[in-house]
Amino acid sequence: MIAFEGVAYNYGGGELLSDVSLRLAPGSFHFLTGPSGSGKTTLLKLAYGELLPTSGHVTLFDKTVRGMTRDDVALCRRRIGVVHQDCQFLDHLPLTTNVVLPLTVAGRSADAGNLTELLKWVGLGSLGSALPPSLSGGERQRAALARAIIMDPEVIIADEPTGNLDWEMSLRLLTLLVELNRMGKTILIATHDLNLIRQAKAQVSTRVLRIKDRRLQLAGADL
Amino acid sequence: MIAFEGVAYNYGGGELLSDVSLRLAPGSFHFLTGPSGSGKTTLLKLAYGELLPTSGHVTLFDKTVRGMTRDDVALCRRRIGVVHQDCQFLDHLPLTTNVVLPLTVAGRSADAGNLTELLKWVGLGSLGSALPPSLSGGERQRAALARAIIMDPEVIIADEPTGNLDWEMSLRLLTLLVELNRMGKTILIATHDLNLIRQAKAQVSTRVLRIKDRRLQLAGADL
Amino acid sequence: MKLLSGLLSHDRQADRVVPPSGFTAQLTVFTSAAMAFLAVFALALSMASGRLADRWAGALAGTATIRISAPPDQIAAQEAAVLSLLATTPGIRSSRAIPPEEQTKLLEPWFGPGLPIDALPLPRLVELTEGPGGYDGEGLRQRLAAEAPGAVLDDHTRWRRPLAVAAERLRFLGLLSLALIAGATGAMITLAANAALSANLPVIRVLRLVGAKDSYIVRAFVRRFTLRALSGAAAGTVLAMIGVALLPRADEAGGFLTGLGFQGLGWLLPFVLPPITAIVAFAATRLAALRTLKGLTR
Amino acid sequence: MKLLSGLLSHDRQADRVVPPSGFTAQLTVFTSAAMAFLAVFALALSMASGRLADRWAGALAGTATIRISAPPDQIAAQEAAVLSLLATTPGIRSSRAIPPEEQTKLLEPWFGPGLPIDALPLPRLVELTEGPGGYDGEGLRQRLAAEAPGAVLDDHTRWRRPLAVAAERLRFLGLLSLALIAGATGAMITLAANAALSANLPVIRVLRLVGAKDSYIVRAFVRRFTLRALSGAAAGTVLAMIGVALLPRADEAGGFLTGLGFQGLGWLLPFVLPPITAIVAFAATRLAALRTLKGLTR
Ligand SMILES: Nc1ncnc2c1ncn2[C@@H]1O[C@H](COP(=O)(O)OP(=O)(O)OP(=O)(O)O)[C@@H](O)[C@H]1O
Ligand SMILES: Nc1ncnc2c1ncn2[C@@H]1O[C@H](COP(=O)(O)OP(=O)(O)OP(=O)(O)O)[C@@H](O)[C@H]1O
Ligand SMILES: [Mg+2]
Ligand SMILES: [Mg+2]
Repeated sequence: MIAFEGVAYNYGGGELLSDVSLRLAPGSFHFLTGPSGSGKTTLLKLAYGELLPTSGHVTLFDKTVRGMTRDDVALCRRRIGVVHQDCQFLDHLPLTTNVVLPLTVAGRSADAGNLTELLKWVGLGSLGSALPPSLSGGERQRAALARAIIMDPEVIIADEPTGNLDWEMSLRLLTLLVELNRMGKTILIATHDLNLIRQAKAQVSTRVLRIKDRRLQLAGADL
Repeated sequence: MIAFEGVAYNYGGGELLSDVSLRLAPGSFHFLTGPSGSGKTTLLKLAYGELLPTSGHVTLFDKTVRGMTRDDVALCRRRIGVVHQDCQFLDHLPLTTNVVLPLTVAGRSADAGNLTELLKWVGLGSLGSALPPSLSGGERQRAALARAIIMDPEVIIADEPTGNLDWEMSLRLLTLLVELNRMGKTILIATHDLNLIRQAKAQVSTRVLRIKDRRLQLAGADL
Repeated sequence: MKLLSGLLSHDRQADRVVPPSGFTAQLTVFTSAAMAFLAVFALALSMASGRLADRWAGALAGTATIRISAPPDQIAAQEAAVLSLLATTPGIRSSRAIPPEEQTKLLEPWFGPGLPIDALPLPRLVELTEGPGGYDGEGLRQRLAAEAPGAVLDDHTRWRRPLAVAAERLRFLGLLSLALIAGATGAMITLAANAALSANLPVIRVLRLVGAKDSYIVRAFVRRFTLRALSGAAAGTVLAMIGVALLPRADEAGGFLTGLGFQGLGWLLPFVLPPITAIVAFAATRLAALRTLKGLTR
Repeated sequence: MKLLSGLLSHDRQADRVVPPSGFTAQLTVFTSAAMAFLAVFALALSMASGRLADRWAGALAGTATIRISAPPDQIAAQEAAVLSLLATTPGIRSSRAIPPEEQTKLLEPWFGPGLPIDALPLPRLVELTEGPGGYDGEGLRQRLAAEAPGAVLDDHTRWRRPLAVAAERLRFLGLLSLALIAGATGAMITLAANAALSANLPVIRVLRLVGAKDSYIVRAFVRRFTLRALSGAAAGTVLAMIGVALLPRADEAGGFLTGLGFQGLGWLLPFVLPPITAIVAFAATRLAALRTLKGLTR
């Protein structure tokens, strides 16, 4: 689905990522860790086409990102659900409208039952008509996850989706992600929460990637 | 320093906090926990005068918040260092200028050595001239903490300061906070990271407050 | 065309993704209204001065007077000679003797209504109108001298020309203001659109993140701004036209000024302002939005 | 006063906390410039028309002509009678007989320069100037009829009044435009300031969070906007004055129009526009900032 081949990236200064190669096979479940500032968010942005690699190739659904037009990228995004680290919403529209936004911009309409169930699962059942600025930090993260999965994407990419959540709620979201993975979705999650990774490992087969010294490594036994 | 007396709060809907009483004695170290959406951020906002209690009294430095003018509140803020959950900066000014902003608006100038040391401690030594939008999520949190303590406040209030940080960096910040507490600062931290709380308990005497069913409880043995 | 139809087709969903209001919105509406208001006045001014200049210039252009001073017994003969001479001069369309009553009226301001014109040895006046090619003034003077020694050709533009020049200058000023107002409006709408776009960068980022195409985003902004500019300009135009209609009429000013309002079909002219403003807003917003999107990460 | 001195004192730190530029900034500068530009032209128009109206009105107000038509042998006696009568009429400041050369000049447009004025039994004209209290027109007419039967009083305002009315109306239009421009400028600056403030709400929140007083925040915004409005208006004023100075001179239009430019000290008048704009911007931004801050959480 998503493949990196010898990817390097820098924001204009020194190199941040070097020689990153990675294949997200359909139905795989990956975690991405690494110290703060090591480039996790950057790698995710490369993976959904927001950034172009400085060198090397990123391939989304068998097309190289460098050759895509802006509209191609938009169409790809409809197949990838993304949870940003700083969850942004349209602050003037209520939560439900925000959650179904990916459907709206694709010209599709939402299944009301589906939406209610999803909101209930992430614990936002009673907040459907709240405006995003009045949500708490954790509520925003859950809403962002709901928005990322509402249109049934093939890939789900989430950047620290549990940074502001208590352990119970984190587990609940993990369960949801595991469930989606079992349904065949490809999942990539950046997190620093090692407990969460351990918990996931107990439920599905996951691979843990770690950014260290600008390289991507496979982390294993040390977790 | 900060006292709540029978405080209740609601955002216009149902009551969110009821009958909260609390005294932060000088030099005390408190953690605040509770599920996502339980009102931790709201309680902190009451504690630094951003919100006015619906009923009951909040007292900052022996003055009741309800009687304060906007300028009084501004002066209080200079004695309270605050880390917001969504760390906001002046995006057009470099990191160092942002970090010394509390000094700037108070008409004081920064001690350069102090600043360098502080930035180095929070791991931002090399990013002093970076603009805030180019910082990673964890770097923003660390910068916000640096900004909160630069002017040597009597109270430090932080809302999920380690939500986007790896464990190692979290410990580093905790060490800093413990050090400040030993120097006599009053500290109040909202977090859902139980490991962090346990670690802190090992180093200083802390009290853990928990919001449950709209009330504030003292959590103890169950951690 | 496709763009315009896209603009007009009712797409409420796309509309709603842009925050509905805010000060840049009000600014756009107000700017369009104020500028349309000023434009209507400038238009009225330049049209009135245009009419005035036309009238004076038309009254002057291609007319001239021949003044015949002669002893009373010769004057009728000389007048006849002049008239027949003019009839055979190439480049002169028509000529006529100004009847005494008309002459009296012209002199009234100077001598009062009771001027005993018959008792005065006043010169006779013959008015001629130039034809399309014009006539040879010097040749005419020479022939007049030969055939009617008391006749003097006076192309008398001197007398009313200052007024025509002044009116012409007023029209120029009016058109200059119109051009300035148009330019300023365009620039202000562009800036307001850019301000709105940069205020809404987070909105644009969210939309891109969830898979919106650029055209979807552009359409939402363009629609908003075009409609705002259109409604603002329409309001300003209507208000200004009411204002113009309420201005004191110029009738008592006699023929000098034709009144600052519009005349006949001229009243329809200001109605082109709202569509023009809307088109300017459409183009400005579209360009600004496309440029903003290009500048963003993908 | 304290506010203004605070504004002018150099506080670079407070300045820097507000993002330096952006489209609302450009919009403010441009709006001030464009509106100042238009205002200068409107000012020039209304001053020129004002001068014109004054001149015509002044030439008419309080003057009148007495026309004496009489047989040649009586005319001198009647003229003398009229003059002495006028000298004793209360409310008349001065009177004089219009000498023949002057009369010839007045008639020139109608009869050409070669008018044999001596040969004509033209009426004699006596011009009188009213005193402060005015005179009794009906009484004067009766006394004239008694003492100089050939004399007719003509207050002849009729003749030039239309021009004065027209000029008056132009001046009114100019002043109306000025008022409109001033109002529109004020509103646009207010809206631009509000737009800038709402675009900068995060900045304001950060500043409040770190303990900035409202006055500090207000000062930063007000300073920015006042300086922007001032510089924009100054640029627009200077450009417009160059434009006015470059307009074709009106000399060839003779006395009719005095030219659309300014005269003498009038050239200084437009320089009040930038300070006025700055004051408007100062007040508008201050109000908007204080209102915005009140609306925020503390
Ligand atoms: N737009 C940018 N311009 C310049 N530098 C940037 C930009 N964005 C990020 N960086 C830098 O690149 C490095 C990696 O950033 P990134 O956001 O990928 O880190 P991260 O691994 O997600 O960290 P965290 O766990 O704190 O979120 C950081 O040091 C950051 O300062
Ligand atoms: N401005 C507001 N208007 C209305 N409701 C609000 C507002 N701010 C917060 N709320 C609601 O109040 C509740 C508590 O919010 P708060 O931010 O205090 O939670 P929290 O304990 O900090 O949660 P988290 O751990 O997710 O940050 C939430 O359900 C939220 O939706
Ligand atoms: Mg990150
Ligand atoms: Mg919170």
